[in-house]
Amino acid sequence: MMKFIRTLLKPFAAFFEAHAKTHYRLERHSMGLTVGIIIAAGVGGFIEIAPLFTIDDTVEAAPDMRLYTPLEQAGRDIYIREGCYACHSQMIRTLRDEVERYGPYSLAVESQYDHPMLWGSKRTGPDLARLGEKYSDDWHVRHLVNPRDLVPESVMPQYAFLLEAGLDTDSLPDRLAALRAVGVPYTDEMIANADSDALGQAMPDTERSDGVFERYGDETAVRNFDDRPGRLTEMDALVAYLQILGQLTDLPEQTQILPEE
Amino acid sequence: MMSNLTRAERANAMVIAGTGAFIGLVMAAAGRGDPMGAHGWIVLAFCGALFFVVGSAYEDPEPTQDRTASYYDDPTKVGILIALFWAVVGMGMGVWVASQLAWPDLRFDAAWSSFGRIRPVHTSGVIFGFGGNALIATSFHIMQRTCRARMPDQVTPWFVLLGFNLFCIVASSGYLMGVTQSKEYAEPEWYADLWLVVVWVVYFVLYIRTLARRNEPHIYVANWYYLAFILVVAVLHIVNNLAVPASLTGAKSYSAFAGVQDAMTQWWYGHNAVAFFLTSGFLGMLYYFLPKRAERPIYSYRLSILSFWGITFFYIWAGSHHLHYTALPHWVQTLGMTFSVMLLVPSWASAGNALMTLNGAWHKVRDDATLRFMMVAAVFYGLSTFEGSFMAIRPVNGLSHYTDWTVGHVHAGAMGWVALISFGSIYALAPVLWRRETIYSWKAVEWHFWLALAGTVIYVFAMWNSGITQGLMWRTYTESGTLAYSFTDTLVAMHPYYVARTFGGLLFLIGACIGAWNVVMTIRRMPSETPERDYPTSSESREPALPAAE
Amino acid sequence: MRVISEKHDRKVRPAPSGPVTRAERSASVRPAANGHGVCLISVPNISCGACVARIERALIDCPGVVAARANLTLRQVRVTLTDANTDPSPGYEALAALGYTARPLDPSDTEPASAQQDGPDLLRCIAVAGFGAMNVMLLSVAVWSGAEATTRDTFHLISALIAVPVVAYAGQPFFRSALVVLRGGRLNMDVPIALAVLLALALSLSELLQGGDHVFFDAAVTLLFFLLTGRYLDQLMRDRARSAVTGLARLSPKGAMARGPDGSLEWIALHAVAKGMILHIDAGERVPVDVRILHGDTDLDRSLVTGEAMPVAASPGTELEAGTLNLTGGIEVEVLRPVAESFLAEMMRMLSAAETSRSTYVRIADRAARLYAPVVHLLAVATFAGWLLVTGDWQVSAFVAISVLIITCPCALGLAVPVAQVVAAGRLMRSGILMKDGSALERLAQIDRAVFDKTGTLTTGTPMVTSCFEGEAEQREASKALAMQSRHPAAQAIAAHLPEVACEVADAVEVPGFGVEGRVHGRRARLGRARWVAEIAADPQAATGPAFAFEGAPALSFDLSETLRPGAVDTISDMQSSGIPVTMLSGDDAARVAQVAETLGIAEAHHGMTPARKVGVLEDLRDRGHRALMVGDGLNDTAALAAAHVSMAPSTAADAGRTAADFVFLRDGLDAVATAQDVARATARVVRQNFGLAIAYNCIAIPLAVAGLVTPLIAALAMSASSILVIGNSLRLNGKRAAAPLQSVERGPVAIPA
Amino acid sequence: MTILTLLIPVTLVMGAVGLGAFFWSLHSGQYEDLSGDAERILFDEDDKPLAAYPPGHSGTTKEKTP
Repeated sequence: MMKFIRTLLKPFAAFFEAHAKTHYRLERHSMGLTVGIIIAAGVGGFIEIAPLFTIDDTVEAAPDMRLYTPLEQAGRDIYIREGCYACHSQMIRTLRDEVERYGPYSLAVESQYDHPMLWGSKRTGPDLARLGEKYSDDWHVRHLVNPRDLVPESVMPQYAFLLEAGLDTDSLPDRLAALRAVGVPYTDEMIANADSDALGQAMPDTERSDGVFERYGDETAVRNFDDRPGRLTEMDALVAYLQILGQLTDLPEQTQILPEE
Repeated sequence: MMSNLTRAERANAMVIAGTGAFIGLVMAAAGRGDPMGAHGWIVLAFCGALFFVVGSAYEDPEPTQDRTASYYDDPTKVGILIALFWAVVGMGMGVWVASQLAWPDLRFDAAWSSFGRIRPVHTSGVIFGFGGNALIATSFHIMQRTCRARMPDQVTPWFVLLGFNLFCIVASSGYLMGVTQSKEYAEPEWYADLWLVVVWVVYFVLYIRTLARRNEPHIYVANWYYLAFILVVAVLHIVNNLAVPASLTGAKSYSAFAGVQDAMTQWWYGHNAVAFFLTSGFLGMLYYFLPKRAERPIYSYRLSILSFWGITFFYIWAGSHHLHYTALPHWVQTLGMTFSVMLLVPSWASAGNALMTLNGAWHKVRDDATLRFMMVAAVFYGLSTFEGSFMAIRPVNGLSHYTDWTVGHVHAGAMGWVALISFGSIYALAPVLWRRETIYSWKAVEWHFWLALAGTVIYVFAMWNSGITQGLMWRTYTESGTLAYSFTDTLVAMHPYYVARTFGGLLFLIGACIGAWNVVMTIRRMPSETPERDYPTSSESREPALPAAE
Repeated sequence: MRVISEKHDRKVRPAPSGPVTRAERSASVRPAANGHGVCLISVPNISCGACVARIERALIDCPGVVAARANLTLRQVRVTLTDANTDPSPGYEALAALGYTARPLDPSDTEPASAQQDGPDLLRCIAVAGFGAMNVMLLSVAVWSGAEATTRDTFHLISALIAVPVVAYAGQPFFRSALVVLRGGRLNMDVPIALAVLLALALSLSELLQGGDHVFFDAAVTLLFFLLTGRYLDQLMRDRARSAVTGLARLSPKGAMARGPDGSLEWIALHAVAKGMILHIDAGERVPVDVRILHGDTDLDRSLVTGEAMPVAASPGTELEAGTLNLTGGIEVEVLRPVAESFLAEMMRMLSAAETSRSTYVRIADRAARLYAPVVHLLAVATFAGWLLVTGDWQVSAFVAISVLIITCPCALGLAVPVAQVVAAGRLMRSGILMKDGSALERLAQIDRAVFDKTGTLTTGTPMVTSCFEGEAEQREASKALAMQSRHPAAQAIAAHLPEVACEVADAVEVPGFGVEGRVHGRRARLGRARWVAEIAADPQAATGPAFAFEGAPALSFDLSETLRPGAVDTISDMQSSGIPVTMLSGDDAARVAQVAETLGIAEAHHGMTPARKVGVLEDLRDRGHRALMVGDGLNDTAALAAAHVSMAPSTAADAGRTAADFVFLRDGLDAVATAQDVARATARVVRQNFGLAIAYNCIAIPLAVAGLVTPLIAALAMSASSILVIGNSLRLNGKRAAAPLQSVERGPVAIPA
Repeated sequence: MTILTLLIPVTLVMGAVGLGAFFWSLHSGQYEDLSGDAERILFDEDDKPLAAYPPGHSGTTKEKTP
């Protein structure tokens, strides 16, 4: 019997001996250790409640998903450059009030070509995920030139300088090529004609604009966005981008499930 | 300062600076007409200036004293001053951006001064400029002291410190020119990111080399925190900044990830940056300077180690709580929430450990504003980690997200925890470092403390109010079931809070300016002595430490 | 009789082992890497960081010392010397000069077990299990929250890749233990644990291969983590329970100075000491074997034999037991018996026998497990068989059976005892009581008898001056000066008592067995035994206590006494009134024992007890079915402490005594005994509640599990919940206010004439 | 969520590095004298590195206890 108990205790005995030095004054810290380990482990056990939260989130493929045109992409780059993401989100959450305020909640597929995503983290201004075609081009231009002309309470900075700045189209082929490198399916033709297409989108009824329709689809908005014919400004690009927000696919309208309360 | 470098080291420094200047020149040439060109000139100027500073002192006599008999503190000193400079700049920018939200016309109607461009100057200025430099400077100090060994050489620490500041300068000047990736807290473009990787690897190697030279078998826990900070930030930085430049002659690049993948990566980075940049490193600071200042060993050393491993293991997946109710798959959100809640355990262990260390030294906290900085920092650490775990819970996040509550939470952490522990450490460090009897003006430290505390409290309360108000207004319905408030209504309601926030920030900024002034005056005006110790009482007269179980 | 009430510092009592010879010091140096020598020094009174700094700084300045590092936790100093032949003595002297007691530490005493260690240590297992649990849990949370299809399968695969090696490594403590008992044809708590973990893993793997929906890698790994944590806590409680035998062995000198036939002295190792050899024993050394004095007079500290610290005079012809401390004069002795038959060896044998008999105590948890394990297995097997019979689907049956195993996994049982004991240990710690072994708490709660040693336990042990002559300042100064020349406890008590500044003493001579003589201010003076002092005094009247006299002047006497430990009266009366009869054992003479017994109201008091007789009394109590608490401090109590059902010692006790005792109280008052008993009872209550909770939980959960209503996932959850409940209940122990230290004991220490 | 194929391995590797570091620290005796280690940083009599001792014995003996 004694021998049995000794055998049983042997591994333990070995353990104490090895650690006797380490833990000589262990009582001093034992409470901290105990509470630490136990709470950590306990919480780890409790997270097994997690399966209660289950929801289907099938990300559907959007066959009608189109790409940003070079002008829209240039506008997106300006949006990024000006740090608009600091105050505007582009992600409508699955909450009732958001859907009612901004429109159908955002689907993952909508930002699948967004390098990087511009979901944002703060709404000093409203969400922009469904801004496209909500206001006229003219409204956008005037609003960007001085937001307080249209919304007196606004705290948005003025972007009048965009109207004066000519858009750099030379770098657009490079940009599209880089985007293709990270997974956006631009064709060689799109890349080769990127600068021409950018010009064409702001010049309706020209040969160039035909190329835009040809490459990016008939639904592409080809307009003189800033109402200054003959000059392609950064304002053109930014407004073109703002007007495409939420317009890349019709899927959200078709697939809305009831949002969470 | 140059006189401490050997001639060989001066030569090395000149080679490095020369190479940097050459790279700057190449960038300037290649990036003509692009912001990258402007950055090239900045790099050229920075490295050129260094080249000439070192070069002009090249022929000076070599150092004669035995260098192994002292710690190498020159980079620490410069780092502390740079950190204070960035504190004033970054917080100044903060006050400016805050006031732009209250008074939107408070800018010069120029492109560079819009909110979107100067906000990252503020965030990067305080996080990387102030926080980063404070971390680098204190880590140099702490690793040498706790290892009882001098750093292995004298050029590497300068490379790390100045290289990091070059990154900060390139980053913040870039924002003003519109060079940004639009990834929050990872805005700098590809070449700045690459440069930071180089600097960070050198930093890590420097740390490991110093540890390898240690004359003290034990590695003090602060070093573990600093090491985790360096190592994990490197991994996060590399993964999150994977991008393809549009061209090698331009600043623009596109993130390797898109949409939901990018969001996941971004907040995996973003939250771990909070964990390992804004927490781990500063905990290292806390675990060294707080016991040192209180002249009491840390309450439970075992707990400090335990919470270190806890933070390392728990933090990694918490990031997706930034994306509740979004298009991120639901289970990933839940994952983030779960781990964020669990994080409370190691976080509170650290905060509690710090406060318990002060048990029995409360009279010192009362009398010594420096120690009070650290004490309040620990309190805010506890508060903001609790708040963070709370806000990571889905329904709470549904209300708080996108509102100023998040901003308030971040500032409770950034001002209350990060800035206060840094200022406390700097006040504790300055007299030791410059061998001054004491800090120039204790009264000024008191003023700084109360201004900082008042500023933080005003700021955080204003943001809590505005955040919760706005969140509730957004989801208020009329009786007929329509939304009660337009977005503009909610914006108007924010105005008083934005004014209050600006005021709180201003108080904090004034405090920081006083602090910077005080440190400069300590260096310039205080009698230079070699005090036996900076600390008010001797360790012999310490009261016996309470058993940890108490 | 004057009552002395000032609190005296008990720590000034000299270490019972006395100083260490130079030879022994040298023998403790071991060769280390790089040709250096290393010696480990035990410095029990390192108390804070300042000591560490002071010691290291002092040592590094010593000749021959290359490096020094003090360990505050172990209270040891590790000194690196230039080579293995360097004399470490300067280091010891430096330590002594700083006021630290230093004794060489035989490395084999302190670091024995790593070689015989089985498998990886628990802390590593916890780290691995924790790492695995974190990551597997992460993936599981993902799967539970809705990750599907390929993602889920991938996650399952990653989980498996993590879980299998983790279980293989971290499960070893359980597997080994289970294997050992299974080989012996028995069951213990580890068997169901090992089985549950392995089965859960196996079934998960088979599910994984078939692309199934449910895997339980998380449950297996988390379970392991929990159980390892419980086990680790348990071990923390026990790791201080080092063997008292090694402590006692450390007391015996490692060698002796032998007088060769040519009259030269040579240091020889202990095992080479043979019967008939002539040894020289210096003042301050411990007698290594049983001997008889041939030449020389001295005073002896026979506390190892009698427990009395008051020295005894000895002269040629006196027989000395091994372990006796030679206090004042060098002596030549003849070896009577070889080492193996010496008194000390006999005591060690006795002690080891006593320890073994105590280790037969079966802890509550193990008793519970003995019953629990077979029941659980039977249940699981029956469930499996039943389900197989009904459904015919072995997979479903295995599923349910595993649920039963997991849900009944004695997590709560495994945590019930250790957590309560850890919490109790923390509380005791705060009351200044150190507990060495969790089972001691269980045993303390069961006592129905208490046995107290007298000297050093009920009384404070060291003599104190209770009254002093009313002489002139000059006489008092001279007394103090002479007293400081001697290490005799009475002299030290006198030196401590007199506040005067000592003056110069010339030609001081200590006459063993009598006292100190010297010239003070040119006058011959003596301090010592009254009769001896009277030889030079003017009035040769015999005083009783120690006396002082200048030559030709009247003799002046001191009264020495021992005093009761604070709280002794209340503790004894409380114990007796709560139905625990108290016995007193003492090696002292009948008169003094009777007096103390009377003061304290103890009915049963034995005097003149040797260590063996003390053990005998305790064994007798045990044989009569009593469970006795032994409280003692002396070396002579060591075996009795080990033989008792449970034992306590004050921190002032001899090393071996402290090691043999289950509890050591750091505070002065004896009320610590009552406090410890209160905590022990409260703990026993909480442990019972914990078992109740665990059993109640099982009563609810097992039927559900057997009915197949519980998936392994929910089983794991329920198991965690029950664990947390148990932990929460245990933490209540902490919340209760610690028993207030006895305030009413200020009757002051009662002085008893020595 | 293809991104997880990157993030999970990165995390696991980081965790494993942490585990390795923990093992190393355990093995190298980092936890042998926790109370002493907490105290040691408070020594600030001389703010300078320890003099270089013979390799392997720098200052306070580096080799681990046998």
